[in-house]
Amino acid sequence: MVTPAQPPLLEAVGISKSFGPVEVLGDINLSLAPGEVHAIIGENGAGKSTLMKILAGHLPPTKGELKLDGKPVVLAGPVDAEARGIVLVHQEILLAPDLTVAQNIYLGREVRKGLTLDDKAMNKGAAEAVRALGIDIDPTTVVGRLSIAQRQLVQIARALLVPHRVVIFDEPTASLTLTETDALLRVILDIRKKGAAVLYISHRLPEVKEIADRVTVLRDGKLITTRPAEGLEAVDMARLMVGRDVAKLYPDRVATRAVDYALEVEGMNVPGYAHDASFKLRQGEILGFAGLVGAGRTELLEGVVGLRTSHGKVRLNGKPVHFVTVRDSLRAGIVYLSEDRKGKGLLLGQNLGINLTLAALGQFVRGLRIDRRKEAKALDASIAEFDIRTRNKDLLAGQLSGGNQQKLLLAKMMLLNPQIVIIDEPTRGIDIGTKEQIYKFIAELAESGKSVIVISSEMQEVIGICDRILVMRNGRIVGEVSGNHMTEDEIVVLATGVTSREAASMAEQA
Amino acid sequence: EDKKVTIGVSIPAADHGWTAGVVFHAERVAKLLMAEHPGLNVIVKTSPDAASQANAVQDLATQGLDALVILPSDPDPLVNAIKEVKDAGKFVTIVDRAPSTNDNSIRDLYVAGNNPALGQTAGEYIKAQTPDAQVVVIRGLPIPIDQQRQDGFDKGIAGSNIKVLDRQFGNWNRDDAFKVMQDFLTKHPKIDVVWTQDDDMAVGVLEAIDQAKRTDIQYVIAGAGSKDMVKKVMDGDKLIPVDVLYPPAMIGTAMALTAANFYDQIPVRGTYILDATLITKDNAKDFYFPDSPF
Amino acid sequence: MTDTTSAAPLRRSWRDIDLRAVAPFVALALLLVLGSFVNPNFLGLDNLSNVLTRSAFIAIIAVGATFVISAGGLDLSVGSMVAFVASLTIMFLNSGMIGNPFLMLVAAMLLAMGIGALCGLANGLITTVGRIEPFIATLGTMGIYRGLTTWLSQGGAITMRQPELQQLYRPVYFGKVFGVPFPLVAVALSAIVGAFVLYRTAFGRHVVAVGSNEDVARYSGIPVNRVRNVTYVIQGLCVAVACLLYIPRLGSTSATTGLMWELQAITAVVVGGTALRGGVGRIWGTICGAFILEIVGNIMLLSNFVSEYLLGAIQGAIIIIAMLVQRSLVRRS
Amino acid sequence: MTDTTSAAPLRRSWRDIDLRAVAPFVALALLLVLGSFVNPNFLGLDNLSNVLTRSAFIAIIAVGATFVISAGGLDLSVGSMVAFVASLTIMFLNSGMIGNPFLMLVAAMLLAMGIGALCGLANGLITTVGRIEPFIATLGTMGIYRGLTTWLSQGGAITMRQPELQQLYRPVYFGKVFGVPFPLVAVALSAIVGAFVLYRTAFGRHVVAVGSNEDVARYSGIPVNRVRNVTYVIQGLCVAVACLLYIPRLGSTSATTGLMWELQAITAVVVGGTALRGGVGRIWGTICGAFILEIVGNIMLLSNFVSEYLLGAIQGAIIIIAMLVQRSLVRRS
Ligand SMILES: Nc1ncnc2c1ncn2[C@@H]1O[C@H](COP(=O)(O)OP(=O)(O)OP(=O)(O)O)[C@@H](O)[C@H]1O
Ligand SMILES: Nc1ncnc2c1ncn2[C@@H]1O[C@H](COP(=O)(O)OP(=O)(O)OP(=O)(O)O)[C@@H](O)[C@H]1O
Ligand SMILES: [Mg+2]
Ligand SMILES: [Mg+2]
Repeated sequence: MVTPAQPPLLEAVGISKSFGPVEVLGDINLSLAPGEVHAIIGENGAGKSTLMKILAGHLPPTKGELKLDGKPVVLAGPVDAEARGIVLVHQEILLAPDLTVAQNIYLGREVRKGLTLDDKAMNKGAAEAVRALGIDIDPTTVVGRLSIAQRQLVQIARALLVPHRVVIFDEPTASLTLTETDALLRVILDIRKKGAAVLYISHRLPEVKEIADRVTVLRDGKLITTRPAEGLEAVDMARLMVGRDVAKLYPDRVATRAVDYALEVEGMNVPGYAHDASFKLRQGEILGFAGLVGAGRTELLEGVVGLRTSHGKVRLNGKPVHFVTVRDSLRAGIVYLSEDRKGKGLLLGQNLGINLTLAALGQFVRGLRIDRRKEAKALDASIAEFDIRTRNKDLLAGQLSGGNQQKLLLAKMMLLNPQIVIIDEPTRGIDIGTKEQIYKFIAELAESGKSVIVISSEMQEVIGICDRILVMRNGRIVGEVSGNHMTEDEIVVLATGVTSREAASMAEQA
Repeated sequence: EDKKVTIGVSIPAADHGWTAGVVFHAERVAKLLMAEHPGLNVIVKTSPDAASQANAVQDLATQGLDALVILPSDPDPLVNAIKEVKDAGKFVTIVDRAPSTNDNSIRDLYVAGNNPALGQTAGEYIKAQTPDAQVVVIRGLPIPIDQQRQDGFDKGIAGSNIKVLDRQFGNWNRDDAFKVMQDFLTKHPKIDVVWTQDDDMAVGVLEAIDQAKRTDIQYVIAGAGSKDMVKKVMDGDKLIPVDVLYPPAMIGTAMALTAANFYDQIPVRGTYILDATLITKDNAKDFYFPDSPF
Repeated sequence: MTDTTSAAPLRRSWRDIDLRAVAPFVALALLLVLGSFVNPNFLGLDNLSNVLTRSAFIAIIAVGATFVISAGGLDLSVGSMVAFVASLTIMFLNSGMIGNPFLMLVAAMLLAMGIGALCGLANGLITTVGRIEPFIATLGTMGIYRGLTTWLSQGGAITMRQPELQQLYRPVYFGKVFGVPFPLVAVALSAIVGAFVLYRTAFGRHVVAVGSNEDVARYSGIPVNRVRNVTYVIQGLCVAVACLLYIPRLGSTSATTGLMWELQAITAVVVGGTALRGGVGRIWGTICGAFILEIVGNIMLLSNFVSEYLLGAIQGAIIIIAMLVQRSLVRRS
Repeated sequence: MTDTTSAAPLRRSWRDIDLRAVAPFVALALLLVLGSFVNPNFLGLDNLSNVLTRSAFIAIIAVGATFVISAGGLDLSVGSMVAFVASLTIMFLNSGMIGNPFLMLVAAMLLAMGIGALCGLANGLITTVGRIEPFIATLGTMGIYRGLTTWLSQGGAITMRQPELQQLYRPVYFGKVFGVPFPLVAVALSAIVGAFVLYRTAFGRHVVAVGSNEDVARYSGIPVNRVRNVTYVIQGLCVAVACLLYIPRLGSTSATTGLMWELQAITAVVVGGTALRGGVGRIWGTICGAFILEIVGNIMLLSNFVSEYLLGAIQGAIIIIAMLVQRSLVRRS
């Protein structure tokens, strides 16, 4: 244990938090020194976000107290915390979808000129704030039209706009690609340089290794340890988090030898998003789609399965098919798991059982009515098979942690017993232990002769589990890599049109 | 010792001037009658529409009635409800609006203004005064009494050169009548006479004419006998030379007659039709009640 | 996307579910107590049976509204639809097309159901295919159905003419089954069928899914528009059933039949605990809500100390108070 | 980097925002063309000025409704509120409490604004503090305000009595400013003030934020309940302004004053392009929507080929068609 030289800026003393009878945080002590980047890691549902919400005044602790500059404080709410210089970048995106980027960034702290708003100044300020993160978004764009990644960045820009002493990032990079992540990490180092403290949550352990001064590990709501990042390797972190060895993240597998194509797509156009895309998927193959955020991967595959209007030829097992709605493709044995788990994957306000059987309800109907006993059995089976960690089977889907939501979504779609599985961002915001489980699961799917398409912005991930990778840029498939060409460099070159080193320096200039 | 008698009175809610007058007179007469007969209890209930009036009749019956006096907001839909009271052997008085079968199987006493006559009187007046007039008509709501007045009007003007330019609904509402009249004035370059069959709507009609500064309109005929219109007739307003009486006080007549059935040994069964008297400058003061809300 | 299913409301909700479902029944019980103070006749069998019987129309319509609202829709046209369906049915009964009165009656009932379903379908298609907000779409059809009724009746009333048919039909409103008024039986049947469909069948599950999150429903392969359309058709069928009870009661319709019933039906649904934003449906709460509305009116009428001018005001106040009681019950849990 | 990729979709977005804002005006233009075919007098200055002038009440009320709806609320009580505020104001004018007629008038106007604001505040508090869905809360107050009006008028009409006051007041509805009817000036002023507050002030920004996502607004330190309450107060003030124009027109009110105006105001708002779910507000579209509604009625009345019985039906149909036209315009972009 290292004691920081300076007195702690923010301190949590004996913090506990219970939701009803369930204690999700127990007796947490944490201190944050000025000018340090302090990473918090832990499995999904370990209580990281809950702790951060307490530190930022969004939730009151059940027990324990906070100290700011050594003096006890009670935070009346997020606004109070912000006034004291504590800002939180939420894990979920908290922006008003109907307002523009600038309006969101300045919401609640508008710049005024007399009676009126100074929109010019705000647009300018917003453009600068966003550019400081290494991207360029028109500040007058309505947030509802941005991609998730862009929203995430806008949210960060918003948080950094006020004077801050403690900045809490709750999985800021989950939906970002490499270059954007790099830019963000540089911003964080900047903040540190100015003497503020940063709390940083991420499931991407190399990132944590790269940036953190100290690392605190949470497991099941308990603080396991706080250690200097020096000498702590990613594998060690993983072991501390999960409580066991995570030796190999990506499963070993032999690429499929099948020659038959399960799915052939030719000249697919999704108006406004993807143009003239053609690709083929073998039986038992895991095919990756890489590219920068906004390259149009999601839209292309949504177009293929009938979730969007699209034009082009699709052949399934050699037979031409045309999916007008997603029902057609589901019936044909293709499932698509959305990257937007909360918005398009699960009914957050309904319980686990209703979510699980929603897509495959037909199997649970006997006569006219739903066989509730069979439903309950299926839930038990899925909880076991997919290792969904829940304290209570009556929980609402929205009360599960992110990783468990993803497993529930997988379980839901697997009930359909599909032949082709398309998973969009399978591990976004998911802890390393769960990632391992999901990768293993994907590999097993392929083993059993099913074909899988993985869309991911995490380069390592596509490289680690895919047999072959297609790279998209600006709505077009610009290349394919396979075998030992599957390296980050090759992919980045294809995705950006420039080498990764050039890309990084461009981001720096921006 | 006075006989104990309960009379239930069911009337439409006061949703425009005329029904407000009905409510006013019902309450007034209820007090008078109860003062006169210490054993008499009169319960007055108002309802906004036919379905809730049917409910009100049921509720009154629940309280134990000897007689029901009802002015149905819409007669046919209430027949069944009334019949139930009648079949229980109670004395039933129907006021103003007659159901399609209006005989002693459903009521003992029928007191009414004369809806067809209201239209007919207006029509005949126009025929007599301006036999070649071009007339626009603003109707009430699309319900049967409105239709009866309309038919009476057509009968009244039959055989003359009177031309009905247009008919639209003003919903017995001042604002709607104002609107309809404005548009009539836009649409028809020459209008001689306006018939609105209701004093409330006449208020809107007069404003619209005034605003358009049109001088071709010779006069407006309304109906009911509200104090404002009667006053105009009395004062010799050129646009309102006459008004057709359709007194809301008829509810009071019906209640008094019903009470008489119990307290005075006189037979009151049958039909009492009040005239649709033409109020002119000469007789106007007989119909002017400044205290009434209508 | 901007998913703010913030922790707090979620946590609260699962425990409240029970209390929230119970709240309307508590409010009903309180009203019954209040009523018994106001007038000794209130708790009499006659009065209660009267009141419950006449709440049948709204209750049955509100069962349909529960479906529409659970799926995230709204139907403001039901009141006009009652007028329209009932008018056409009476006109058919008067037409004497079928000699045998019994067969005639059966045919008329089928016709009513058919028209109701079609009207509902029209509402559904305008909102789903036309993509017009339900509020506006059904406000439009509200005008259309009522306008057509006015036109059919040529401004007058449409009244059943054949006395023998009327005699035959009368028991449907005034009759009793084992001492229970027939309309109450109809309410119970509608509610049972409604609850079965909503809670026990795949379709009901789909309705709730569509109402909670349309995108999730679509990505799960649920035919969102079809589900919505069917809820509107169900609403139309419920309206038709209400008409079948309504016709024998008053035997006649006019352009003012069913005026404002849409607001009453929606109020019943909401007082019963179904949220207007969709995703939750409580059939039994709805029935309870319809009873509450009618009982409030009944208490007003039976009490002799409320000026009749103030009736509407007090009714409004009671609805607000009932909702406040509900909220505070739920919050305290 | 990402800038290149986002360029294309971005450009698309601002273009269809514009179309959505323009759509109501296109619909209005189409109606004007239609009207000119129906009746040559339609495009006459007199007729247009009549029609626009009488749409003033709804237009002004709908400006307030735009605020309420943008913030995610709804107010069904505005029609009753018109009756209530106007009645109290006339009663005050009749009381003769102030000798000087001019001062009397000014005092009455201030009183009306005060009562309107209070009524609005009551609506706001019931929905925010009482946490009752706006639909139900304002349905309740709708009953209350109308009930109180009925009681004040004892069911009859409340009429201005002093002729000199009436004479003094008359120009407020019938007068002209530089040839423009005064009510139109009032509409323009309300819209300008409304647009300024909604688009140019921090409060307006907060209104939209609250309607777009309440939680986000709360986390941003916006006093959500206060913002909501103020939108209801603004609605109340708009109602009061409408009353001030309404009173001199006929000089009297009754229990039916303002009946169904709430539905008209909401329709105007939605036809104008504001979404009922909140988060977007279009003041000028609302004004356009109010004009559209009134012009549809006017065209019907001026035409010779529509049966008076079918008026309501056709009006309903036109609203639906107008919305369909809007949708298809927006979709084609
Ligand atoms: N409002 C709530 N009610 C009940 N349980 C909750 C609530 N919010 C969170 N939880 C539970 O508390 C635990 C901790 O959740 P938290 O969101 O803090 O996890 P996390 O470490 O941030 O996970 P992730 O990595 O998935 O974001 C989880 O088990 C979660 O289900
Ligand atoms: N509703 C929308 N309207 C207009 N443009 C949009 C909308 N949603 C997304 N976009 C834009 O479409 C482009 C592609 O979207 P998206 O980010 O989903 O692609 P992607 O390749 O799947 O990326 P990722 O999945 O990594 O986020 C982006 O430029 C984004 O800004
Ligand atoms: Mg978290
Ligand atoms: Mg994507």
